[in-house]
Amino acid sequence: MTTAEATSLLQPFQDQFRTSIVSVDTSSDMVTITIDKASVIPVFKFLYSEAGLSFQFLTDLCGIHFPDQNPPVLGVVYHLHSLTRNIRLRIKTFTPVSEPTVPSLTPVFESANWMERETYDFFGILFEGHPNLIRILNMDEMTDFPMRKEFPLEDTTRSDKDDTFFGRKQNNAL
Amino acid sequence: MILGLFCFLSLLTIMSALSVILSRNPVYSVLSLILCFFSIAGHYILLSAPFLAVVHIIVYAGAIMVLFLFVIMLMMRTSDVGLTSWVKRIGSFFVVGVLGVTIVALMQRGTLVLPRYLASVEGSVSSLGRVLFGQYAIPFELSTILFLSAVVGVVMLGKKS
Amino acid sequence: MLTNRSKVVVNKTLTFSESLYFPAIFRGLMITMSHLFKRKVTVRYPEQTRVFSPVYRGLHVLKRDEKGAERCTACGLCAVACPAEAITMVAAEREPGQEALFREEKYAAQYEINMLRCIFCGLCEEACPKEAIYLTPRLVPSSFKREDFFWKKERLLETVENRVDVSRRLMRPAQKGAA
Amino acid sequence: MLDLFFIIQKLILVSAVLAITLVIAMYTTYAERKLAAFFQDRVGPNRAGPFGILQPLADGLKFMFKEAFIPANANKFLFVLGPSISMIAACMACGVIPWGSSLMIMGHEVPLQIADLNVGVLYLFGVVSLGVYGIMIGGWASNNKYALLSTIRASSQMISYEIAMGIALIALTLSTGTLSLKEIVSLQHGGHWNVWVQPLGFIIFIICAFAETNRMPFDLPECETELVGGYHTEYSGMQLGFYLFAEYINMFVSSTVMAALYFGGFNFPFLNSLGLSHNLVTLLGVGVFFAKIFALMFFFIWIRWTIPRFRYDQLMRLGWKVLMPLAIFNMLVTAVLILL
Amino acid sequence: MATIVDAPEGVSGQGFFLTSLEKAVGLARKNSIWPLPFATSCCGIEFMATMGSHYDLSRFGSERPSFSPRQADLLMVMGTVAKKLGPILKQVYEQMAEPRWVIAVGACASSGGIFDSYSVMQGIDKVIPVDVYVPGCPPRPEQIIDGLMRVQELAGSEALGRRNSPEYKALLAGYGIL
Amino acid sequence: MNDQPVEKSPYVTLNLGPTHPATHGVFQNIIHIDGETIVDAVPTIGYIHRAFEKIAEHRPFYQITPLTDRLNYCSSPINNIGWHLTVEKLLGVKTPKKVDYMRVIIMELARISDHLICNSILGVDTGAFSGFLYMFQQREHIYEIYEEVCGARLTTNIGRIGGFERDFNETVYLKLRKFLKEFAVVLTEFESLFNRNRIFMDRTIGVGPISAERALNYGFTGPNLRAAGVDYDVRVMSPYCSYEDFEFDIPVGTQGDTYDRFMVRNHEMWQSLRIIEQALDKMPDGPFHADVPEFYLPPKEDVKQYMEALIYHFKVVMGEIPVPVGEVYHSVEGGNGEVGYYLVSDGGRSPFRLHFRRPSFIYYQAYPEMIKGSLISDAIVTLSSLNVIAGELDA
Repeated sequence: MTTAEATSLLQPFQDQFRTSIVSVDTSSDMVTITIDKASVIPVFKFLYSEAGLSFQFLTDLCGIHFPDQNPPVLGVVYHLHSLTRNIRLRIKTFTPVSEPTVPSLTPVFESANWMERETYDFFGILFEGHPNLIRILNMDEMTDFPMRKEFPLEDTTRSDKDDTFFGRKQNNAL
Repeated sequence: MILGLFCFLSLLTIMSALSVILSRNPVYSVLSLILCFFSIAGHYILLSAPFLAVVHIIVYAGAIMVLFLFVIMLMMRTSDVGLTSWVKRIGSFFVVGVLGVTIVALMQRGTLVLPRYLASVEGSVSSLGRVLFGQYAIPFELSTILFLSAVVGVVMLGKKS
Repeated sequence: MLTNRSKVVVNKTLTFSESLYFPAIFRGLMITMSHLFKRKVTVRYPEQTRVFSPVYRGLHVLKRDEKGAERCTACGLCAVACPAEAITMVAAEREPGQEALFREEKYAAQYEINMLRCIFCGLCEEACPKEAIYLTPRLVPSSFKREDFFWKKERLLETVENRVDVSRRLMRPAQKGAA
Repeated sequence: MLDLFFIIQKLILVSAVLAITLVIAMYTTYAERKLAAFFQDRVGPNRAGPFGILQPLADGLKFMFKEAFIPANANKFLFVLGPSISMIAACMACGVIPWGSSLMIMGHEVPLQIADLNVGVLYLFGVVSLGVYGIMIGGWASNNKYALLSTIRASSQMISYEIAMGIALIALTLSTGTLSLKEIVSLQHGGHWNVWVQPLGFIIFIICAFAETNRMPFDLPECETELVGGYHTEYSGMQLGFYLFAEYINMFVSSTVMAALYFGGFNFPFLNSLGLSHNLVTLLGVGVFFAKIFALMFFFIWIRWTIPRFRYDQLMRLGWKVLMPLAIFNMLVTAVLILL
Repeated sequence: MATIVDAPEGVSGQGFFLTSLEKAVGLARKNSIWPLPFATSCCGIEFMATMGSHYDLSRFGSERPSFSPRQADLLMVMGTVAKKLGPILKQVYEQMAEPRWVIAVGACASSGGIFDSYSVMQGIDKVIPVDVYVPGCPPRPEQIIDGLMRVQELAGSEALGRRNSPEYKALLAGYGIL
Repeated sequence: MNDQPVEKSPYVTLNLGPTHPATHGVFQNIIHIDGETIVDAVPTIGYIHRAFEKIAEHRPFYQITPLTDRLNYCSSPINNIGWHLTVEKLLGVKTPKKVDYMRVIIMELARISDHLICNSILGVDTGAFSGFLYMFQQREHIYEIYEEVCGARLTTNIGRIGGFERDFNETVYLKLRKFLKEFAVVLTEFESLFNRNRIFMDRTIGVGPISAERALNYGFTGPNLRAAGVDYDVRVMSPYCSYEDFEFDIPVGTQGDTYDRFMVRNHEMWQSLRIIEQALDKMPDGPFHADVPEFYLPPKEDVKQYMEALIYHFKVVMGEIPVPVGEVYHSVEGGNGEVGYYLVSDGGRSPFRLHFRRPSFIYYQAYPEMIKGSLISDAIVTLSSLNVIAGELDA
């Protein structure tokens, strides 16, 4: 299904949620719609249950961090797939780092549970309404959110590496 | 030699029986009871009733006590060892004492039934069979009814939960 | 059904003979029995060794050229390309009179691969513009101490007498002109 | 009165039987590993001695010098008692097995059987039923949940399968009319094996034997993928060795019992028409007996490396709902046939 | 916690027992190393290949994996050990009965390998003493066998009293293991 | 069975893992059991969390291939190639047919090796060990083919952005043909050990079932979803790598239980064999890589001779060639389900953000629901039939 067809199919959705949609981008590999974070739940419920769309498959959910924007923002990127129509759709929503809350998608998709926990673990995005928002991959004692850009990648305790060489940035602090 | 064995077995029986009620750990009690059964089985052998001895072991040590042990092991953990209360221990002494006196009294009244039959015939399996299915056929069958009702009762209890 | 290609492959009802357990057990027993008499596939390492593919990515070698001079020019591409950051090197300028030792004007005064870090991905081999470093179908031996795994240049370099054949590792044939 | 010759003869026999049992159990481990390897296109242990024949010795010696760890919160006495009971119960069964008919030594007839109990079959049955205590006590004393689960499984499995086994044995004794093992064996001379008389009984018996020895497909008490090590999860060193050893002794004993009860024991066809001396025939009989035992043990191993294991509830269902009715049916049919 | 098996009296004393006992025990231990596969990731699959018919670890008497730490002689750490897993690894090691050996199989277990990240332990020798390192990511089965043979060397030549020696206790104490 | 110990909590807590033999890899499940029946399970994961996504943000594109190897290490080549396809999508590279076919062969081999591990381990967990070793011998043959193509057995790092690092040589084709022939025999044998064995069927039928709706809601893909009866397959729904050229069926199950998963995987192996055979027969001539000098290293001979090649060589290795700014999501049908790569590029040498959609991570959260009310044995069988790979789970 081409992007153009997908766009036309998504037209009723766009009409209905005109106020919540921040932007629509059709230039990338799939239709990308940025929505207001307040309307996450209604949007997904609509996409899920609207007969012509039935985006009932949450392919992926992940966070993203833009530290260089003003103000720095955290985003959540959802990938949806309508199996009956075979269209994929990317939905994004952003929230400032200072106030990292996004509504949880767990009422719509069971699969969002762990993916949101992972996103919380990595980025510190608080999903409101999530039944069990605790760290999943990292240690519970951890206080930082490691996937934020300012967090250093490397283990500081290693002793067998010397990275003052060609092309490698020292300490790889981006 | 037979006398020596008898004394040894009797001592063992009494010691293990005492240990059943005296040990603080129920698992030890069960194990002592098993030992007790073994020594009693030894007595049977001394009375030239090997069939009874073996059946005694199979039924009591092999089956019933396994269930006892099974239940006790499930009921308690290795670390906590119960029956610390002195009241319980004194109580059990009392009960056992009364039982013991009763048994002794009974022994004085009538002699034990079994050896009389067993001593008279060789090949204890067939003789026992004859006794059970001949002279004592009705009590034997009645006891099977008892067992049957027990089985039914267990099934009923099991179904309920 | 999303496609027209689906095919249900499960049949869960047992036939009477299957429900008796025995046919399947018997068939299984026959299969295992047939294996009892099969030739054993075991390679009795270390007495026997398995044939490695010529392109196997094992222990590295630093190549010398035909005259016996080291090929490495310490450009550092291998170190950059290494995802495990296991390669360390110190470059030095070639002194006059060392032409027989080093092929290029720069050479690696120190060259070290941390074999415990190395993941044998072969990216260094690919990255080397001078065909100086190759992975070979040899294995890095295990050892008792961590220190044994910092392979210095002396250990990595092939000797003139004992060349390591890498002729069959060719990646891709030369094209006329790049791009 | 007991004479000296009798005592010496029994002592020698007892020690020989024990030694042979232990050696066979030891080498069963080796056979199992080697056969498993062969079933799986591998070569198996081959580094300890030529063809790896010293492998069991290596294992044994290693066990002896391995730390025998007693967990801090375990019941120490029972923890040590468990494996010993397992081992003793496994060895005790050898006492009534008729290994051969008899040897004539210096004019005395020496039966190759430690004790000819006239209730030998029942004795065996009783001893086998004791084996579960070792597992129960050890598993419980470890104070480990996996071990406890395994104990539960072991005891319920043992009890359930003993019943079917017992009934199968009753059918057998109905047809033979005796409980003495020696008589049962000698009744089967000339190829009149009980397995032809009691085929269904034999099948029930062998399935129960698998269950009683905790062998695949009934190795639930110690199945690795579910309960780690089962009852011996917490054991190490020689105590573990005892447990593992007891399992193989059990396997040997069950094979022996089956060979004696159903496959004619030391009997082989035409044994009297060969015109050999009595002693030679006896020795040949012993050889034949062991051949039968080994064949059955091979079957144990063969099955183990072929089929999957049951689940706990399925095992129970099989025991109670399939084998027990079958066994009762078999017993009734036998009884009716005898009456006719 | 660990009460080390009492060596027969005289072994620790000079030359009372013949050293042939030590030799025999060494040989026995060497040929009966039961591994505890602590397989966390990729190297675990190569370990399966090592167990498989083509390589057949059983030739060394090591085909019986003991998943219970008590019964194992050799802890084979195969794959990445994250910092979250570190304490568990240490606990497993503590539960093992003496004598025990440890192989770090593969780059991750030995040094963290490619995963030089905040979450990965940079080599398990930070928490437990390692006897043999096997390089490779993952190592070929040949290399794993090679590592096992190194352990066999160690096991075959180890004195009976070593595990009671003050040096060994100091080594363990260095890792905070009682 | 009514055998609850008298404790404060009505149920026994059992810690299944992280070193439990059946949790291949490291998962921890704290399960509450009533007798042997599981009342509740709480999985803990992250024991081998390796921060793939963070590392990927610090590595140039070509160095991420070795990272993807270690995601689902049972079928590394699919991950490698999926990553290459993602980058190619970002760059807008069109690969020649031959590359596609070669990739298809490698990926289907990887699928076989993945399913093979899963199914034979399921055999081990039900107690039949021999089948595992019979199958593993075939895996060795797959390794041999990999080794011939890329030089490694498990973590293959196979292929490059734009194609392959080297062409298939004669040995590869020979070994492939041999494999096709031999594997069919072994697979038949394996099937006759398990498929209709009542013990095995009893152990797996109705064990760990999940309905199609629940599976979809949980985001299941791949064999586990197909076992529930939904014929969703990325290879068919959104074809990549010329998968539309091949004839194959999508095996589906009915109830989504362990037996269904086992059978679906078994049949997928047959389908993979079919695809490999077709790809071998139809293998076109041509170059084994796309013409992308910016990302595909020039031949060494050229680097020696031509300045331009040398410059490209340096630029490729240093990762200094600008890439388009943008974001792509690409998914491939991995051994275990839909493996997705969400790549956000800011034009730099490394991805700005790279997220892996890891099927194991998604399956595993349904695990407690699937085992609730079943026995411990069932839980173990279910876990191995879900084929949750620790490396992929924890990323």
